[in-house]
Amino acid sequence: METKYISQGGMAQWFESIIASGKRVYAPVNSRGQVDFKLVKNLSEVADDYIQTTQSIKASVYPKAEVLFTYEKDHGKVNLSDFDPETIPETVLWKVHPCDAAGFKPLSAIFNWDSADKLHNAHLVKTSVISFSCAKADQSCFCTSVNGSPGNTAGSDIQLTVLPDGGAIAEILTPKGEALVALLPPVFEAERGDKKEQYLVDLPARFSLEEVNAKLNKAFNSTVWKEQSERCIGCGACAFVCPTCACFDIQEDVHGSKGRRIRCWDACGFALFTLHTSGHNPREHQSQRWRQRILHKFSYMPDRLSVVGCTGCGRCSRACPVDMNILEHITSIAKQ
Amino acid sequence: MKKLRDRVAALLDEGAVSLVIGYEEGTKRPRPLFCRNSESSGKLIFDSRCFHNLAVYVTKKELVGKERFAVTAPISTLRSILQLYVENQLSEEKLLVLTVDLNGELREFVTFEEISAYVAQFEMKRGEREQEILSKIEGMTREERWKFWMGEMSHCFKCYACRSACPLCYCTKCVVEVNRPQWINPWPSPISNMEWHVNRAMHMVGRCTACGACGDACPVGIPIDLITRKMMEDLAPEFGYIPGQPAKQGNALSSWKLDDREQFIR
Amino acid sequence: MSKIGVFICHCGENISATVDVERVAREIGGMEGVAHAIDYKYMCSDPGQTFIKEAVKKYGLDGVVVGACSPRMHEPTFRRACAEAGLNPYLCEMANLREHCSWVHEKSEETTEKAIDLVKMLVEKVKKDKPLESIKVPVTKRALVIGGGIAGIQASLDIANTGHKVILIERDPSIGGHMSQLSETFPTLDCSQCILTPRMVEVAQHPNIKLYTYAELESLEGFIGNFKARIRLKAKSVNYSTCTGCGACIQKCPVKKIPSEFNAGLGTRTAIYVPFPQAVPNKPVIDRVNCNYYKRGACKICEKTCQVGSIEWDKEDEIITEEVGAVVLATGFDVKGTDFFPEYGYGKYKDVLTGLQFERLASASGPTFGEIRRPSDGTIPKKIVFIACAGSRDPAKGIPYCSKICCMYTAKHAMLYQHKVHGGESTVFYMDIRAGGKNYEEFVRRAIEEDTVNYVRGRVARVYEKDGKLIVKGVDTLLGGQQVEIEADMVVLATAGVANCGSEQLAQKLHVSYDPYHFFAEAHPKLKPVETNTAGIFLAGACQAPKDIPETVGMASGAAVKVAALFSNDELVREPIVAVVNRLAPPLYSTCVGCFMCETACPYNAIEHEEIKGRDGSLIRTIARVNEGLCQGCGTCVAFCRSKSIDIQGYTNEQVYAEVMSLLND
Amino acid sequence: MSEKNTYLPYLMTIDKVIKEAPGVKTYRLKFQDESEAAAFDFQAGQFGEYSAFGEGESTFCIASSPTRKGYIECTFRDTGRVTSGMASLEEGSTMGFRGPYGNVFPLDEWKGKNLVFIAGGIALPPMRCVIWNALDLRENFKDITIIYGAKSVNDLVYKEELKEWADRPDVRMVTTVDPGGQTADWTGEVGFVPTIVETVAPSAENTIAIVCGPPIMIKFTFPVLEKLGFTDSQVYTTLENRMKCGVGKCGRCNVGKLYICKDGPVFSKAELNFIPAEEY
Amino acid sequence: MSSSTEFEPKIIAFVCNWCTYAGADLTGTSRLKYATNVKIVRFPCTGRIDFLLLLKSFAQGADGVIVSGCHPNDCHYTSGNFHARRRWIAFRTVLDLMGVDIRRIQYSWVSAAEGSKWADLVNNTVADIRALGPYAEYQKVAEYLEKEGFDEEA
Repeated sequence: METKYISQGGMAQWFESIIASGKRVYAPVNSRGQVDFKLVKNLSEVADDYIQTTQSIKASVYPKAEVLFTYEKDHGKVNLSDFDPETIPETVLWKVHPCDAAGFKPLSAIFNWDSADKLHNAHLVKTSVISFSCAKADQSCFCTSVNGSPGNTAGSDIQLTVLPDGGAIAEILTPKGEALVALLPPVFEAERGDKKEQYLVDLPARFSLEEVNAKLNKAFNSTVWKEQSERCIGCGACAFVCPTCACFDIQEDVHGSKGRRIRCWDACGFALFTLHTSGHNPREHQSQRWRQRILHKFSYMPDRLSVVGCTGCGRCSRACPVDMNILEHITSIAKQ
Repeated sequence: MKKLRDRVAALLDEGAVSLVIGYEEGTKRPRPLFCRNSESSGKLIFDSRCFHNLAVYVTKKELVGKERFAVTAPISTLRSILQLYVENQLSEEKLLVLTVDLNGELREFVTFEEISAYVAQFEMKRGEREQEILSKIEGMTREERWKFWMGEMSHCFKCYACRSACPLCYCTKCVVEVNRPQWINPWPSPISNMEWHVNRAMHMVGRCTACGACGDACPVGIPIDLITRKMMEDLAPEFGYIPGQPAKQGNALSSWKLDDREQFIR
Repeated sequence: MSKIGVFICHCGENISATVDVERVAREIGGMEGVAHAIDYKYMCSDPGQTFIKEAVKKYGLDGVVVGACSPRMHEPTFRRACAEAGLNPYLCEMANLREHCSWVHEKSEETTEKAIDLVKMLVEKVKKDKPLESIKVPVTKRALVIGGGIAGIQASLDIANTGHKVILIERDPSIGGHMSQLSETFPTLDCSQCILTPRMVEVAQHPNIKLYTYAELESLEGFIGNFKARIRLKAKSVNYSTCTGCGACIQKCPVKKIPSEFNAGLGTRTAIYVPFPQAVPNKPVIDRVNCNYYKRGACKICEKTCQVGSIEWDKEDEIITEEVGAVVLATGFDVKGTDFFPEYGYGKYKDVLTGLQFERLASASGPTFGEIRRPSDGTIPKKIVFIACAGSRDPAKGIPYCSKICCMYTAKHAMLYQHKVHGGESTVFYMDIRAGGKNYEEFVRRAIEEDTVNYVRGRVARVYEKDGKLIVKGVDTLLGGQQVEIEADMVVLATAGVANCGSEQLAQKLHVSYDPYHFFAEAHPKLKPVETNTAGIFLAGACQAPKDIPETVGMASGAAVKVAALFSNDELVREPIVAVVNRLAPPLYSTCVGCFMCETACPYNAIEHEEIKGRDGSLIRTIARVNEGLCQGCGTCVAFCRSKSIDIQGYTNEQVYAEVMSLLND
Repeated sequence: MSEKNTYLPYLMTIDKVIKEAPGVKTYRLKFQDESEAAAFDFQAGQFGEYSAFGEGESTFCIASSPTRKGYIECTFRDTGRVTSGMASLEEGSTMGFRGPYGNVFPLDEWKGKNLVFIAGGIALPPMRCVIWNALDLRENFKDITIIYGAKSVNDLVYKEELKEWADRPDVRMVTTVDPGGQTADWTGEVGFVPTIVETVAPSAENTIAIVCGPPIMIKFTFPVLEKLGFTDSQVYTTLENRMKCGVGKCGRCNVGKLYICKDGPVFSKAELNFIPAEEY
Repeated sequence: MSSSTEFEPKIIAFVCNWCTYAGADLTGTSRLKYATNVKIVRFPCTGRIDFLLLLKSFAQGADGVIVSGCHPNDCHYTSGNFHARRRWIAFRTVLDLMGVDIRRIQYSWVSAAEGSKWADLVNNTVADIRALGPYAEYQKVAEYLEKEGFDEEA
């Protein structure tokens, strides 16, 4: 790991050289009143004044819908064509928040539990993350409560901390980061001794993970789930904006004799998610589904995958149509 | 507000109802509140910021249980409740409806007719946002509309917040979950997203009360409520119904007139 | 379904001339799931059918597609062949290669390719076919006939004579209807009562007919073969089992000035009365509205008169329930009164009559014993004017239709007048003379030529009274619109025939549809004139539209045959093309959410409410259920159901979806 | 990192179709690729994801015994889109298979013990695998008792094999149908499975009981076994939950912390005590 | 895009059994010729025709669609066509709002006696759709799957 300084102008040149390298660059863009990651060509397209993109960067390594393989039926025989990792282009994610970059770890933990997930891993290999540390936060942010911080470098290949002069501290964290630097090495100047912490938003932790985990270990039969979930309407907004939610469905897309098997996003909050063909539904009620969501992230994942399933990005709270505020709910569980 | 809180507290204390669905202050704006005892009635609020259509909860059996319950209903919720009555989803014995009228007076309704009469005083008008976007769309050529909506549809990731927020989407198995045949592909793609929204709009003909809950719920900001609203605006005069004031039986698509328009039929 | 046999027919050269049938069979033979595909010169011939039957057995086929002519032609043929070979007939489908392909396209590559597509489409459909069983509904072999006019009488007798029980209900105290009011009938001028009365008596005496007069239908539930009719027997206040019909009470009744309905208001009757001398049953009822006792609590003269003590003052309406398998509606029609015509004096002028009133004047049993006399002063009119199309064919009056019988009876009236009043002058104002029917035109010509009735083509603008005369002002359009003015002694309006009062309510009780004029609607204007769209309910006579006696009788017999045909089997076998609401194991029960919007859309009232109850009897949910007896299989509910909880057998969502997809893929 | 795509199925040929009961069929599937066949191995209790190409995947246990090499079998009921698509296939058609997934019945641990198999309805297939496995290694076990019940005679699956087991001198076979489900020539028992278990009363001494069936049957059979003296660690069952991936990722099948696809589907009753019953 | 003279549109006709299907039979019996582009799918009644089927047709590559049934008051089931007519009015409204090219859906009443009307309807519709060209605008989007994960710029 190496720390450098990059000036505002240098940053612009470097950005251009990344574009020129032929890699696809996705960055937050403000359009239709929302900021979200979009394919960009110019730095000027990148949004400035916002707290958080509506959606996380999850889709870059776990697309909303992705072809697992294709097949063709031919008089009772079937020919398969496997997913080809080579079809995935080199991608750079620009201006990622640390809480988003941190989401790659839990996501990969899920996908690679025991058996490796070829598709997810192929995306990971081709994706480089240039994160920007956070100088701002809002009331939904709580990364510091879930092992993160506004300057957390986990998951990032390079992290930039923007300085008052428009330049930035550049932490080059991984070989992929180094490769990006190598596109235009001269703009990376020697570091000037800027203190990164000074430029980060101050976000005190709101609860202790250990405390939450301990409480949750005994909370399966608690009434809290019913109380908290009463107003939940059972949509998938929280899951779909979440950087770590990985529940998926496998579906078939058929056109005559040709077909493809598709993996697409699903959500544990949907009423029919666990419905058996027999009509029995182990998670019949919204309270059970809410419990699953919370326990999965804050209890099962830490226990089984050694990683918390939440990065504190606060997106679910912002996206929820009925103000199911995860910070409020977790805090109240911790305090119980 | 005090009158409302007192009345709710009394209703719960007397055991007249076992639950009152209302609003409390939320982290960003008022949010739904479920009062099961008189203490929690102190959190109740009721003002113009109370936007959620609480009628979405009244069909959830696990929530409302078997006993009588009450809901504090702004006008949009009242309209949806009427429609739910028409669709045999509510019984007058089970539901008490509370609202605060324009003079700040607490009103209580038990019957369909009472609500219907009250609702009739209110006109359904486009708000500023609706006016702005709809007039933009109305000014577009067909090709531009296609481009506009495909752009919007490409953002939809099928979280179905629109469906979940809509009081009239109470089916236990939605058509998108039907897989024999798989009418609408379950993964998000611009066409299947559009198919879903067209389907929803068709299912809402004569039923939608333009409460805007679907559009408000959409996390990616697609103005989906305007699809059903525009349909309602265009079709209500043609089919001869007053939006939000349903007839007690049937709806616009379950009935017809001998002289319905047919110039488009060759 | 995946051992499908495909049989391509050449239809001689009808198909093979433009379609390469061998190629069709070859290509289809390579389709997934097709076990056997051949082509043959005539699939519908015996050898052709044998090919199918043998293949079903040899290959263990679980689906058959015949690419031949239109399924509207030979679907039953091939389904029967499959059934004979042991394959459920509903697993056989036809691809229409003749009417929809070979006959409408030139010989070409495209034509053959289209043929292949059409067969493929049906192969994909067959894959989703499910074996279906015909629907069997038990039949209660007893008919209810509503209305005791000539239509109801004829229908009842015809049904009864096939050996089935009939329940005939009549609103009035006697059967007979309008026909009993008529004097003579066109075009033969035979006496109406003379030909009707024997029929009425036959009804009363027929062992298979149970007659309820003074009775009305209260409600009808159920469906074809299985109706439950609740009938209100209005209190007659007279015990018919003891009453001898001596008529003494009628003689003594002090209330004598009640306008007689039978005489269309031209005569009077008493409060206890028999409507007319030949009434069946010929026993009186008390008209409680006009009876002194019921009005004021005192009188009871009839009771004192009655030798057998048959008067029952406290008798109440009785409701009885009858189970029937079919219903014939024969409630007839009514005519507009003279008060409907402001231009003809609002009914104020006593000598402006309706045609029906004129019938009573001309009738030997009428108030004037058959002499044509003015109601106002009893004189014999020297000049009489008949106005045809009074109300009919007049959209401004809300009656745009032709009442059909008026041209003929007006000619008859004029003729009768000329026969009865020697030297009398009669004029008929008409729009067109509609005399279609056996001997009808001749009859009208006779009136004009032999009986010198003056026919004036034109409308009458006004009738007003002046010095005891009725001034009729009209135009003669054949004389270029020349004004015509006649000083008449009597004016007879051929007022429009309209639906009987209460027909709308009755239609709603029976769930049959009615037209904008409240006449009951037939199921199909051409091919199902006596059926209604509610299976098991049939129409006879003028309740469907105005019609004359022979037509009414013919229709009544037609309805009777429909009933008899229905009763000829113990069970009703129907094509299983009906809608079905899905059922799932608990706790789901069904995906139906019970919004019952389908109920409001169904043209046949086939959607019922089914209550799902828990073990403790508590109501869990109410969901829709389709009554297979009522469902006709249109599928409107299927397309209407938001959650896709209803499907229609034979055209299921999976089937039609597979068909459409097969046409578009690759 | 392995280059294998977890979701890519083996291509299998339907080698044999057996119609078991109305709507229930058993398919014998053979690998189309010899090398895949050679490399493939599984143990009793494991399951897989079966593809009907054009319809999707469905989860079933492997119903054949691992001792019978060269093929796998699955038994399924035509209930949904995938199973209906499967049902429409014929001998010679191609299917897909991913697996084996999940844990196994600890047959090695059961050596020298008596085995009691208790199954109901369509839940015999998971049992059939372990029954044949035990019978093929008959010398490893002492007494073997099989109690199998279905709603009606018509609903009994593996009718030929039931006969075969009944005819074996080294197996105690009890078949039963629910009251009202018997036919005129039915010679087996009539009664619900738990009742029959109570009547048959297998000794708990040195015995393992394996119970598979609908939840209601399991619910009533467990107390009977307890009464007969079976401890929780002597009783095994298999659980089913809805699955998509089969490999612990899709998020559906977990019961509390445990994933049926990875920690199951085989659970001892002792293990079940630690997971919330409401989630399966 | 191929030139319009070469373009052979794919058109599906959704027709009711009692009027239009029979009418098309009459076209055949009368040996009237029409274009091969249209393929008929039979329904019991226009009331049965699901709007989703029309929409799915376009997604699967249809360039045009014909929907035809009994004339008003002629419906075998009395009112199925009236229900259908309302549904089409609503459907056209939403499709037009979405910018779908509603000229590609041709509604018609063809009775069992109108064999020549059916031939004309098919030929005219084929000509109309041919003039409009392939519905590439729709089909292009229909083929799109969220492969890249993020929204591409339009």
